[in-house]
Amino acid sequence: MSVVTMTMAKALNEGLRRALERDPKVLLMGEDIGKLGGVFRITDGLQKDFGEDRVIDAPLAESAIVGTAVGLAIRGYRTVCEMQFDGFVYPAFDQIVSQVAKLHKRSDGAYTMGLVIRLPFQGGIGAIEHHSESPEAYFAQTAGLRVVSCSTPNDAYWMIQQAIEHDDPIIFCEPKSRYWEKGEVDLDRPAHDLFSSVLRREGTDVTLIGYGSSVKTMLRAAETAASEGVSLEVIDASSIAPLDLAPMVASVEKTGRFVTVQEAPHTASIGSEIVAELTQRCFYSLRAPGIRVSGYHVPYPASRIEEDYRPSVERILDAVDRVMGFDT
Amino acid sequence: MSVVTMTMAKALNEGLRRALERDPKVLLMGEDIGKLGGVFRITDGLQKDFGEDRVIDAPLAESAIVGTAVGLAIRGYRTVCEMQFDGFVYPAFDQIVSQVAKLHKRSDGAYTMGLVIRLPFQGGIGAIEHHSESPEAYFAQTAGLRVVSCSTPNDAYWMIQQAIEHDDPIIFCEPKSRYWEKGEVDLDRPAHDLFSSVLRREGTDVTLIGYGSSVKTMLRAAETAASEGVSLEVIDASSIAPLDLAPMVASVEKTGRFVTVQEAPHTASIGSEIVAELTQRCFYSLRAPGIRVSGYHVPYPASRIEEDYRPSVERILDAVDRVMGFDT
Amino acid sequence: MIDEELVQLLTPEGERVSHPDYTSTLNSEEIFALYRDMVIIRRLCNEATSLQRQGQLALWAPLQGQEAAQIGAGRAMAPMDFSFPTYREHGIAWCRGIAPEDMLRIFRAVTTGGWDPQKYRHAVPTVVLGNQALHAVGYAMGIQRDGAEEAVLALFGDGASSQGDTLESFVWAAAFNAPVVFFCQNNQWGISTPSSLQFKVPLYRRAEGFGFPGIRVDGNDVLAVYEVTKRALENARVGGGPTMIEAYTYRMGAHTTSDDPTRYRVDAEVEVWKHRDPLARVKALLTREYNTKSSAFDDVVAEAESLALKLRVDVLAMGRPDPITMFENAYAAEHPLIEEGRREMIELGVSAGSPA
Amino acid sequence: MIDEELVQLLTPEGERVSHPDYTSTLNSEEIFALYRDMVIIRRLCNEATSLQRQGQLALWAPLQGQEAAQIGAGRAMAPMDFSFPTYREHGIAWCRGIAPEDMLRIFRAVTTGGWDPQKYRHAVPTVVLGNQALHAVGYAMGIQRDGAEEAVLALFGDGASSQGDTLESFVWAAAFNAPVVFFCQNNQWGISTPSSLQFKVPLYRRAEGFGFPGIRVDGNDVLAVYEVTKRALENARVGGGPTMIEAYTYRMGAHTTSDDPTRYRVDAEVEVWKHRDPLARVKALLTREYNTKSSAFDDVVAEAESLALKLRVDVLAMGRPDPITMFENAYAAEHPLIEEGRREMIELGVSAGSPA
Ligand SMILES: Cc1ncc(C[n+]2csc(CCOP(=O)(O)OP(=O)(O)O)c2C)c(N)n1
Ligand SMILES: Cc1ncc(C[n+]2csc(CCOP(=O)(O)OP(=O)(O)O)c2C)c(N)n1
Ligand SMILES: [Mg+2]
Ligand SMILES: [Mg+2]
Repeated sequence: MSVVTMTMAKALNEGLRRALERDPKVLLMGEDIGKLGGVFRITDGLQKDFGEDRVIDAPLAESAIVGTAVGLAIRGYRTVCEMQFDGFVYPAFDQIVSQVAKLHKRSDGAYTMGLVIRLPFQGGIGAIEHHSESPEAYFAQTAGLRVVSCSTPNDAYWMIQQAIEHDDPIIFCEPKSRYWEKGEVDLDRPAHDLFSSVLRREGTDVTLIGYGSSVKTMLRAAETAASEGVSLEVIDASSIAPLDLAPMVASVEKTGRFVTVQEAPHTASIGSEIVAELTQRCFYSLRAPGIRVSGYHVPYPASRIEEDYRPSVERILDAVDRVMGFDT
Repeated sequence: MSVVTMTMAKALNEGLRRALERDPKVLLMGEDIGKLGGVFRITDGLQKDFGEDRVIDAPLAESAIVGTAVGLAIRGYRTVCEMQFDGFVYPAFDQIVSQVAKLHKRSDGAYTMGLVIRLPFQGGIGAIEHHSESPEAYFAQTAGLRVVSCSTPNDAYWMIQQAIEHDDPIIFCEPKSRYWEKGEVDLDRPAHDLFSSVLRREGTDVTLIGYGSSVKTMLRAAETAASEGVSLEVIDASSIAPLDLAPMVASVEKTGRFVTVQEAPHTASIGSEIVAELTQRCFYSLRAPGIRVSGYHVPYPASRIEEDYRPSVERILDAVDRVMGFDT
Repeated sequence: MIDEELVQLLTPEGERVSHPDYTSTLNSEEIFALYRDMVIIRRLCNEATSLQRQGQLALWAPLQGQEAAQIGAGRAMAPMDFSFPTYREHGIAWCRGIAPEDMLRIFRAVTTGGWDPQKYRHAVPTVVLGNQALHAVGYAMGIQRDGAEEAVLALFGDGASSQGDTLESFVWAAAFNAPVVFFCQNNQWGISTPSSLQFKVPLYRRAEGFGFPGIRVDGNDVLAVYEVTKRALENARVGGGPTMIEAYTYRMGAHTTSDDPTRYRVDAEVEVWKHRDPLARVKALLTREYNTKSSAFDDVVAEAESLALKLRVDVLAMGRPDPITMFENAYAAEHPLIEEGRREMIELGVSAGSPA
Repeated sequence: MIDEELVQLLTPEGERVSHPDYTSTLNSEEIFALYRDMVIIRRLCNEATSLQRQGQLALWAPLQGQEAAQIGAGRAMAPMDFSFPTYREHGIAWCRGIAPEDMLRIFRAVTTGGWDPQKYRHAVPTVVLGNQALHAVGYAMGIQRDGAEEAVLALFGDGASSQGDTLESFVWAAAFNAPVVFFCQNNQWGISTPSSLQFKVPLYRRAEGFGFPGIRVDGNDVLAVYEVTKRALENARVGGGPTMIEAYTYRMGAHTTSDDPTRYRVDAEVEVWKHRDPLARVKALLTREYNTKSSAFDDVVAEAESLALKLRVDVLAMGRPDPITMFENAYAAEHPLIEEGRREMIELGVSAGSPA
């Protein structure tokens, strides 16, 4: 077993490299991804090694990046589109929702829309506006799409490769605040299927469910809680759509209580979906309603105060207290 | 009290006329809304009476329709943008999410984004693809926006006027399958505030909650149920975002059971949100989990089979059976 | 003559005219074949309109008036070229070999597809204005990467020319020198919107500002459309980059069967264009220059008639699909919500179960 | 001379050149005033860069090299005109009277706004490329409806010229003959993307294909930029419709303080542009033609220095806002989720409560 330690950014870079090596039909396309290697350096060195025809520096137009990737898919290519930041995916929304999501159906299966849209998402990096958004639920809602998010370097390395190999279009959400955190990567085999929930920590009192940047926050909350004698189970909903509900159900049947965590505001969000599904599936096990810890219902704030917008350990523990106090 | 009977289409037309008469800063803009009067004739005759400067036939570009309406708002105008069909709002998504929703905040309150985006939504008219979509949750999720939907001619007449007068941007969803249904319109005063849930039928066994086209379907389901001795309460969530939860909570505390109904697929939808909120607020009153009746998680199907996609009386009653059988 | 810069090889009266850059390369059989295509597609289109009037189609988007533009362009394509249509390109579809009944499936609302786009090298229709122009450029970028000598025809209307996607596709085609020919049928109207609102100078001139040639062709002159499109496609295939062709034509009928054009345009305009009919001029040429017999024309009419009859029969035979088919091809791989939906539908008993 | 079609009134060496269509109308005081603006904004920009390096700003987008483009355009505006900037238009903001510290608030990440856009008639910055071009056209349509003699300046970069919104804004400006001047600073780069990828022919030519004039001006020549912009705005104000101005210039520094331009461009290119410095040529002109004393130049440097010092003091004084302010102005009217969030935050005790 060959295990190496690297950052999530590097793991994504290596994963992309493997995919480019393995399949000549794999292309990367995006703004500044070639010579510059992307503003987060995720594609660093790849244009140099695979050429300008496979690692394509795009003119500045997101609808065109996705729209031409659709044409390339019809021609048999698998394009990994990089959106420079979450807030810049919206110009491509029409192509994603009306074409990427629907063309497999609309062509009665003749087209394979095996493309990946990489989305550095969520906040926490002290950026200016439009650079810290959480648009995952827009895509999760959309029939025809799949949405996943990595939370560790190992997952990043494997999930990006699995996503590229998959035949359905995938919105690949990368928690940009975790790009520079290191972790072990097993270069031999993936830890799990692409569309999985992953148990990150076992516990008995309350189940925490979240994804992306929130996974680390949940784990820190669990540490703190443990020191106070409260045992939290942590589930990484790394498959945001479809949700892999079975591990969540198993956990909630055990704990009887759960809290969802996300940076997006709560309205019609992934948290809402998890609450709706788990309430239905675990009704008799539930000792308290599921509570959502999320960003507030305001435009993402100036980054000097973003940590009071993003779910914090404190807010998660407050919610844990609430669900634990519910039936007492 | 002057009450007249008219279709929802006519009620919207009359409501728009009142708004144009009342405030010279009100403009209408959209594709084919002038000479043609709109493909649904909602703006019929308005250009003739108010001139081409106030009822603006737009070139064919939705992003430009919304983007210029933003500029007009900065100049002090209140523009009602017509999207020709739900499926054509996505080219404007970027302007709506990044600008319309955020500019009041981003200007520290200096800009008033008092614009209305009219969206003929939902299916049921036998149309081809992209003409029957339910994108309301995309907008409901988005902080900075409000989303409402009318379900009767009276509401249509009043809500469009209230929406135009309101200072926040509003996505105004019109159930196109109900455009041609008649109802009484009270020309003297509105029945309720713009951001209200409306009790449409009283009942005691199960609460049905939906909006737009689903209101009529729910009422028909309630009729059928009544004939079978089951009493359904029907709530029109005509304020989709923000939800007016108090009447729903009151109802569910009474019935102990609820079903949500919508044409959109259930993932991260308005139904999910209602379930999450009501579960939290009515946990001890609930005798069964809330169940969502919705469109399936597929691209809107060919219209010859759309009635098997849209929530039907049968599917609603099936869900009612399920929530009623839950604790027995 | 509508415009000095318009490429025209055949006048409305059927007289040949010379053009400095283009001459017709077609012989009498080939011209007759184009004529036949136009007669047939017009007849089929009329049949579709009447099927719609009789409640057999949900909608129809007639091509009347645009036969020369579509047949000229469609026949200029090589077999390995690929086209990206809107919802009105029945003439192109015909040239690609797609069966008439397949063109009508989407309008009968029994499917969201209709034909196998990969087999016929003709994409499924795009209703969202402008989206397909980017697909065309992307496909063309794939051709470049494959080192193939193929070209792409991107179809759109005068109205769609205002959409961001169409305009971005020009930027991209230029940036990558993509083997794509933009073929805009300027039929003067986008539903009720006159093309004069979409562009203040002739549309074909827009191409130049993006760095590739634009050319305006008499869209009602099948000989001119054929030559202009053929040369542009050939040029694209050998690395010459994109061209934009504006086929200047007219939508003789309603936008769709749901539309009422009397609300926004005057009869006189339609009358003017009647005199520019794309079929009449070719018939005049064939008669005068090649002495084509009237029986040959009669044969084409008869053929069109029988195709129309077959179309009617085929359409009437298209039954309501099993609702369970809505779950097919929503995703390529397994998906829990698809399974859940399918199960629910089967339990509700509205379907006999998945045929698969 | 970079391009024959470039309007230039002052060479990099500070020699006046004549142009068939434009002559400088400015006297020595006015030229000196423009020079002063450029010196000050460059100095302020440098101060901002060093504040960022010292961790006092989250980010900074320097304008070095583009002083003439921005000051020339900004000073060409009439008080009642309105401008729609991107994130780099500090020179325009300066001309509109906005306090330097207000320009930096967004970069210190203490607000998403910064100044009162209605008071200064200068919109809040737009980061999403191209969005503001449509706002500008819409605002101009409002001017038309008000019957006012005002014009709008829509600012964007070479990179943003590829976005659908920018291109749609051209369609709309032409369709409605809107009183808007599109002012594109072609600084040759969009982060690492060379402008040669965004357009294959000079950008200003794109305007013509949309039906209005395009003009390329030496963006490092403040006299030329001033005259060209002034005339275009005047023309717009009296109903002459839109103009697109391409100010040909160069981004001397990094895209932002987060960027490392050595990864994608060569020093030699930067060297070439150093010789085209927008300030040096005006200083040369003032010295040679008007005998401006060196003490006058020294005074400007001193003034800029003290403004920079004040800026530093002001920025350092900007504390972290009370988190509760995130709930202000999210909506104009009451909203239950705002109330809920505010309450939760107060209960969590992270805020002293709403100041309002
Ligand atoms: C993005 C989008 N907006 C609006 C529509 C509604 N619509 C359908 S066809 C049409 C007019 C298109 O005109 P044009 O491009 O000239 O094509 P034509 O119908 O004349 O062939 C409109 C506005 C649409 N299909 N897509
Ligand atoms: C829609 C969108 N996509 C991507 C970005 C990221 N981005 C910020 S600036 C920039 C380059 C813009 O170049 P240009 O328009 O030439 O302006 P300049 O920075 O040179 O002033 C990019 C790609 C963005 N802000 N908006
Ligand atoms: Mg047209
Ligand atoms: Mg630039």
